[in-house]
Amino acid sequence: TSNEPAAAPSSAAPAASTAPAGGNDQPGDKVVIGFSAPAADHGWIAAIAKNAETTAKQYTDVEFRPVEPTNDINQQISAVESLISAKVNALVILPNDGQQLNQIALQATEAGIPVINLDRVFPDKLAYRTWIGGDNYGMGVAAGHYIGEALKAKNVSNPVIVEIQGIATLPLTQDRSKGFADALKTFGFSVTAKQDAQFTVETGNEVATSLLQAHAKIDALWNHDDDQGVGVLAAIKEANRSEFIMVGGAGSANAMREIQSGTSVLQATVTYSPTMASSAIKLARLIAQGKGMSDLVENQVPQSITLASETITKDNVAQYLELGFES
Amino acid sequence: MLVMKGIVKQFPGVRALDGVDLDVRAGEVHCLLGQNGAGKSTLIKVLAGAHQPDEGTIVFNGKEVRPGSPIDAIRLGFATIYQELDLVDGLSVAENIYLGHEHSTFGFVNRAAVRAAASEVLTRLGHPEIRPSVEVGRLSPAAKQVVSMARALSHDARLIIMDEPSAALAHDEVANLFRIIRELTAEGVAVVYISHRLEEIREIGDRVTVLKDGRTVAVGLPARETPTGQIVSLMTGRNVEYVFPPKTGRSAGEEVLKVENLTAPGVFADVSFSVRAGEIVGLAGLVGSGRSEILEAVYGARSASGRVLLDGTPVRRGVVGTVRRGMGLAPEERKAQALLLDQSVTANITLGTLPEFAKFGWLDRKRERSEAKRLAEMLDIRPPDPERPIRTLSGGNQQKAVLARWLLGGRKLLLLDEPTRGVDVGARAELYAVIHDLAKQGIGVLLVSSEVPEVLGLADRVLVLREGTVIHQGEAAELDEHRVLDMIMNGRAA
Amino acid sequence: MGEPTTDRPAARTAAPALSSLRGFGEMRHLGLLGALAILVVVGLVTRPANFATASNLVSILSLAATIGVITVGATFVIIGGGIDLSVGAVMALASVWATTVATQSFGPVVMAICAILVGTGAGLVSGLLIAYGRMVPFIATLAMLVAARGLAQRMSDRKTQLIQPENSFIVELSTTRVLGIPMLVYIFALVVVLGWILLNRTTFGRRTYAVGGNPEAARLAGIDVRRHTMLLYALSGLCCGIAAVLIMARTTTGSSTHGDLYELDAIAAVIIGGTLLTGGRGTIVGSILGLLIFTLITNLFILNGLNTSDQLIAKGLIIVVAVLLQRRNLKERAP
Amino acid sequence: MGEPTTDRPAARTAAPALSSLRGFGEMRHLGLLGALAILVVVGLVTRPANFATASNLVSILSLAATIGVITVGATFVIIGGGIDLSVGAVMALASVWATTVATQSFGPVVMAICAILVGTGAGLVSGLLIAYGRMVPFIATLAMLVAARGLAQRMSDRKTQLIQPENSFIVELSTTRVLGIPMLVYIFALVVVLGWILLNRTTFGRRTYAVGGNPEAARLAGIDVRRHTMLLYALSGLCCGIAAVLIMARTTTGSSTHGDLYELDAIAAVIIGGTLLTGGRGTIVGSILGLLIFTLITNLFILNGLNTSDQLIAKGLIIVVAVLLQRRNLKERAP
Ligand SMILES: Nc1ncnc2c1ncn2[C@@H]1O[C@H](COP(=O)(O)OP(=O)(O)OP(=O)(O)O)[C@@H](O)[C@H]1O
Ligand SMILES: Nc1ncnc2c1ncn2[C@@H]1O[C@H](COP(=O)(O)OP(=O)(O)OP(=O)(O)O)[C@@H](O)[C@H]1O
Ligand SMILES: [Mg+2]
Ligand SMILES: [Mg+2]
Repeated sequence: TSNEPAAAPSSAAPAASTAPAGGNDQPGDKVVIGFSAPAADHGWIAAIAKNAETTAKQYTDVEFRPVEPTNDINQQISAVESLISAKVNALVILPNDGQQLNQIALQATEAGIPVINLDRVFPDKLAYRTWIGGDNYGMGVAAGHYIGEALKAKNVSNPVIVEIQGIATLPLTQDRSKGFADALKTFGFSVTAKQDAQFTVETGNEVATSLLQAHAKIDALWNHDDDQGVGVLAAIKEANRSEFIMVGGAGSANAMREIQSGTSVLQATVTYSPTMASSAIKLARLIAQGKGMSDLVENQVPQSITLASETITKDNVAQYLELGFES
Repeated sequence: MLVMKGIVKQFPGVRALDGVDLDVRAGEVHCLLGQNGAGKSTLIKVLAGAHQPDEGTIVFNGKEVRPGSPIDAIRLGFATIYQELDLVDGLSVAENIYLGHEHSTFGFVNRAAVRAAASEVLTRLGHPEIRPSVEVGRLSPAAKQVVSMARALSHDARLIIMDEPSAALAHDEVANLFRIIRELTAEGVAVVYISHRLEEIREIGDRVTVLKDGRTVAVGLPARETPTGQIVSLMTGRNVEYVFPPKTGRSAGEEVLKVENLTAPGVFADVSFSVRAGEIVGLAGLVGSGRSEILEAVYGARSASGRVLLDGTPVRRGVVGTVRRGMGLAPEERKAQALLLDQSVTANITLGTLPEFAKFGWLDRKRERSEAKRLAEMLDIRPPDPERPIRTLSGGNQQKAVLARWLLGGRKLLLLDEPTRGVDVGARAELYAVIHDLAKQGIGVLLVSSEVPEVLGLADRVLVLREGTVIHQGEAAELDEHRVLDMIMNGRAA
Repeated sequence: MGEPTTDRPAARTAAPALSSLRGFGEMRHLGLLGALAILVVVGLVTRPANFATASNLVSILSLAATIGVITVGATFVIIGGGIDLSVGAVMALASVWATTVATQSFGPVVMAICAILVGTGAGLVSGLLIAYGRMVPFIATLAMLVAARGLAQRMSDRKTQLIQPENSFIVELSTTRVLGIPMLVYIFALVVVLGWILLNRTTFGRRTYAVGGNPEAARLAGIDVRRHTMLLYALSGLCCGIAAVLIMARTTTGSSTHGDLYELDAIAAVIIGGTLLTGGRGTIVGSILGLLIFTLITNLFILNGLNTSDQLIAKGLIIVVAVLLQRRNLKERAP
Repeated sequence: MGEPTTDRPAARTAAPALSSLRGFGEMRHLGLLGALAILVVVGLVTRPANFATASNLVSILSLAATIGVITVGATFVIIGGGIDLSVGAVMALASVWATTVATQSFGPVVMAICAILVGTGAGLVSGLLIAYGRMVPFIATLAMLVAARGLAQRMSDRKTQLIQPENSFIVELSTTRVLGIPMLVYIFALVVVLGWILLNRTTFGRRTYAVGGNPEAARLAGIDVRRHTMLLYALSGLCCGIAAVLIMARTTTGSSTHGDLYELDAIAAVIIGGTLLTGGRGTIVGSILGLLIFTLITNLFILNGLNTSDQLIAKGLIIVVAVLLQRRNLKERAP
């Protein structure tokens, strides 16, 4: 948990901010970068798609070729197939499910196309050249730590801790929950109840409405995702509840404003920044052009890059606000 | 050969059969007579395994049988032509005829064999022109009836049950049907024959069993000798016959309907006539001669060139307008074209004139119910509970409800397509009286019927149609049944 | 989950006594009421402290309100022999349209009117395609579903659109309570009552049964079947527009993701409520009971902290049991 | 709903001319073929270099294979007057069951058989509920959908289950090519051909039309309508089981998330293909053409890199246009 304000916007800069990156941004060979991600029906994913596109457009030597985003595995496989047969120079893939797209990523690699695996990881290391993504387990840990500390400070024993997850069948949800539970355990706490929503405002609202009924008094609530968080907050407001602290996830601009206001139950959010997509495009370009990362000693781009999950509170929110994505 | 004894069949709220006896001999045509709702169809459905009786025994060839399903009945050698058409529109004629007993090997249909066999049966029925490969949904009602008959014949049946097979057939078709029946009986097959037309019973029947209110009131009367009066009084408990009300007492007034050069290519051509207030005009012709289509065109339900004027102003296409302007149509296929089977008798009666019962769209349900009740009583719809779903009424009673629909709301012109199809003798007389009354009140009536005596008996003027053209137009009084039949069959204008 | 079987004899012996109640039209809903009762008992037994509280009941009704309004529209469409798959997407589109910056600048009343007009307009388009373009309802409304979601995503640029503080009147529909009940529950109740009246007491309702039960007979009886069909979809769209206002109130947002899979839920509620998919039959009361059953099941699961997988399995079983119970009940009085 | 016009005369005059072509059975699919042709032209014009390549065609067929197999089953169910909403979920359940550690230990053949048995079994259960429990198909299969997804999640503990290397025979169905075409496309083709034969050349198929078109008539003709209905759902389940094998081959996994919303896609394909939702009419060829239209649309979008929102809008419009074209064509020959 990197909570030091100093460790500013880390690994990848947002599209707009110009990072001095040695000579790497000088135009090089013309490269075609294929991009495939799940359907942008969610603020975070939409931000991923948008970041990828804006970053690609900054380079005159990059031709960006996104394919139809879809939530159907079968179709995503087909989409990647079409990119392979179009012989792109590099592929950035955020798979719906790393395991299910492993095979097709492997095919791409075998066809000589470097695959940059974004976020959800392929189980087979042969399937990708570089992985860049967030730390889901770490995110849960960050949230667990924040809540643990806060409750310890308040001297609560046997706290009621509620967790609202995202889509339950995604491995990332399971990782987040595990990190959360593990971190809480270090304080001697455990999760009282958890329910999963669908990453949408409406499902967040529905689940929260009933959960608030199930627990007349709550001490802390972690909501995995700031998109659905809007609905969760609406439910809390409607039920007129304020006895607990809430922590969000991902780091949307909206959540940050809410934290900044200081009047909300939402007191912190743990980041899972969609800026990783910008970085992924940059990496794809470097790999395709055979360049390395000029800040590193190595000649080649590293095999894996994990973003740290940072905790945003009232104290440091001002610094993060410009990085927040609009959900 | 077949003896049914003490058959009881109970429906929720109705005792449709209340101890019916029937005995049928091999090689005879046994006629079942009874008013609408007497239980004839129910009885034969029990025989066909479609209904399970609550009590009673069935003995066939000396053995007690209990057809638990249609399959059982078919295996016993019973074949049935049901009153309601029971064909699958999406399948071909041949597939319909052999549905359930296809020629097949290991589940694979032998299509050539099925088609050939179907063709043979149809030829035997005198209809080689119905192609076995044609989809049944495209056939006319009459042709469908033929296919139903072909289906019954396709089984090697010992007993053939026919529930009003002639209702959808024209005169010459009926003759054809009788020829087949005679062939069958000559081979020792027994036929149970249901019809409301007494003259058919006289012609084809050997013995008659009469049902009344779910009970047998007479068994085995000789079909030819028993006086009509006796049969009618057995059926109705009254002593009336097929009577047409006198044509006196009504006087034709203004012209309500004027039809000029109405033409629908391939169906009918250049039809012109008029109907005056208080006048009944009959359309006579063979099935398929285009009578229904002319009614539909007048009603605005089908496109045709030419002019239709109601009260001197042209009628535009679309039923909404014609109904608003005072027309009403009682269509020929009541289930498909007229009834909301799941709805109550009341809802069915008031369907055509809903605005009359509403203020700003708000229904006056009390008035609706009382009007429906009045009409149900007037037409003697049985059971007399207007809140019953119309599905549970017998065919004839359903027909009465359809007519009742247009007795409301001040109609100027009524188009009646086979208004007495499936209606029993007693009710028929009542319907005739009702139609006569309507005319007396100044309503113009355009009547289609396949029964020539009915047209002649009711109508003031008659149009004779043949293949879509009017070949004769004149006073009913100047015609007789013979001449009309001659015209419609031989095309000889008088 | 409780023993549903225990209730059967009760239902059976109750039947004759109830037949005198026939005029109320309640008979046919006996199975549904039974299922609801069982769920309530389960709730009382498993969560005595939380289930029967006023606030939980209010929250159940609030949860049911949005989709409930849609269900009323869906009941009309289905009785009229059609189907509307676009309900969720149309609601999403209406919510997005009503929360754009431009619309929000006109204040909350215009926003609500905008949502309702967009909903009705979308319904009208489906209705036109079906009635005059002669498209199969399933396909026409599927196309509308897809297109409306796409349009909603475009308009919102795939972002969740917050309702601005100056338009918080909309949000207050959900937070303001009268006699302890949020305004939106009253709106829901009003829509149900108006729907019931429209279906049972007006010529429009009667014609809906006719058009769905036998369109040819309706046509020959002088009903303008096409116009009526079109109006049915417009009515469904209108309900989606109202539902959009409610979902905006509840979530404080307009979003292209609102109402996902509402079509299945609404149709399921209507059908569990005894309306035939083939049209011509059905009741508003049944649909609403069906919907409440679904909402109650979800509420009970969350109160009891069941995980989603088990919830799904249990939901499947409960649907089957509820329907079989109802069926049994129907059979005893079948025609 | 459109008013059924009694346009008999047209039928009469058109009939003889057309009857000569009838043997091909292609006539009724003219609209679909037209729509397909237009899409192909669009593909050729917009992506001349990529569209008409062998690898793209193979990719289209591979994409269509899974849902195509399901569509065959769905065609039977819908012609038979029913509907099966559970197809996607049952496929998911079958894929999960077949990839559990226990099943995988028996090798690839047992895995495939397991998937097929699970699919058939689930279909049989739906069929029993519908045929003998007299549940409405919509509700029974909705319950099956929900329960099967829940069960699949439970079995897999919501994790994606990889096919082990020793069972890679399954995966090879997707990767091994014969004459340049992956095995799974052959399986798809085989299922289509067998389905066509079953529907058009056997008593089972012909009776399916009767059961769907007029169940009462079918009963009176001595067909065991209930048993037949049950078998139709079992057949649909069987197809889901085969589809599960294909999706396992394509994704190298079993997962409870497979086949989400396949039910809508399959039903849409069947209906665009000219099968009536009311039953009694329809063809396998039409369904497959309908499916190919959908797949082609998706493929074109992928090739042209359209953004999702625009895609959705365009998809909606294309569906409308395709159906209106088909309708126009039908009208000219309407009965
Ligand atoms: N399925 C049913 N449910 C309830 N009542 C029924 C049912 N079928 C028939 N009935 C009732 O049984 C009685 C006998 O009907 P049935 O159809 O046998 O008469 P029918 O003699 O054939 O009359 P018609 O000459 O009009 O055809 C009627 O009162 C009818 O309402
Ligand atoms: N082979 C056929 N294919 C398609 N349509 C046909 C065929 N044979 C007949 N028809 C249509 O069916 C109609 C059958 O006539 P219809 O029964 O309506 O005539 P009708 O004179 O009113 O006789 P009725 O009303 O007494 O039965 C014909 O006018 C024709 O339009
Ligand atoms: Mg009868
Ligand atoms: Mg006719």
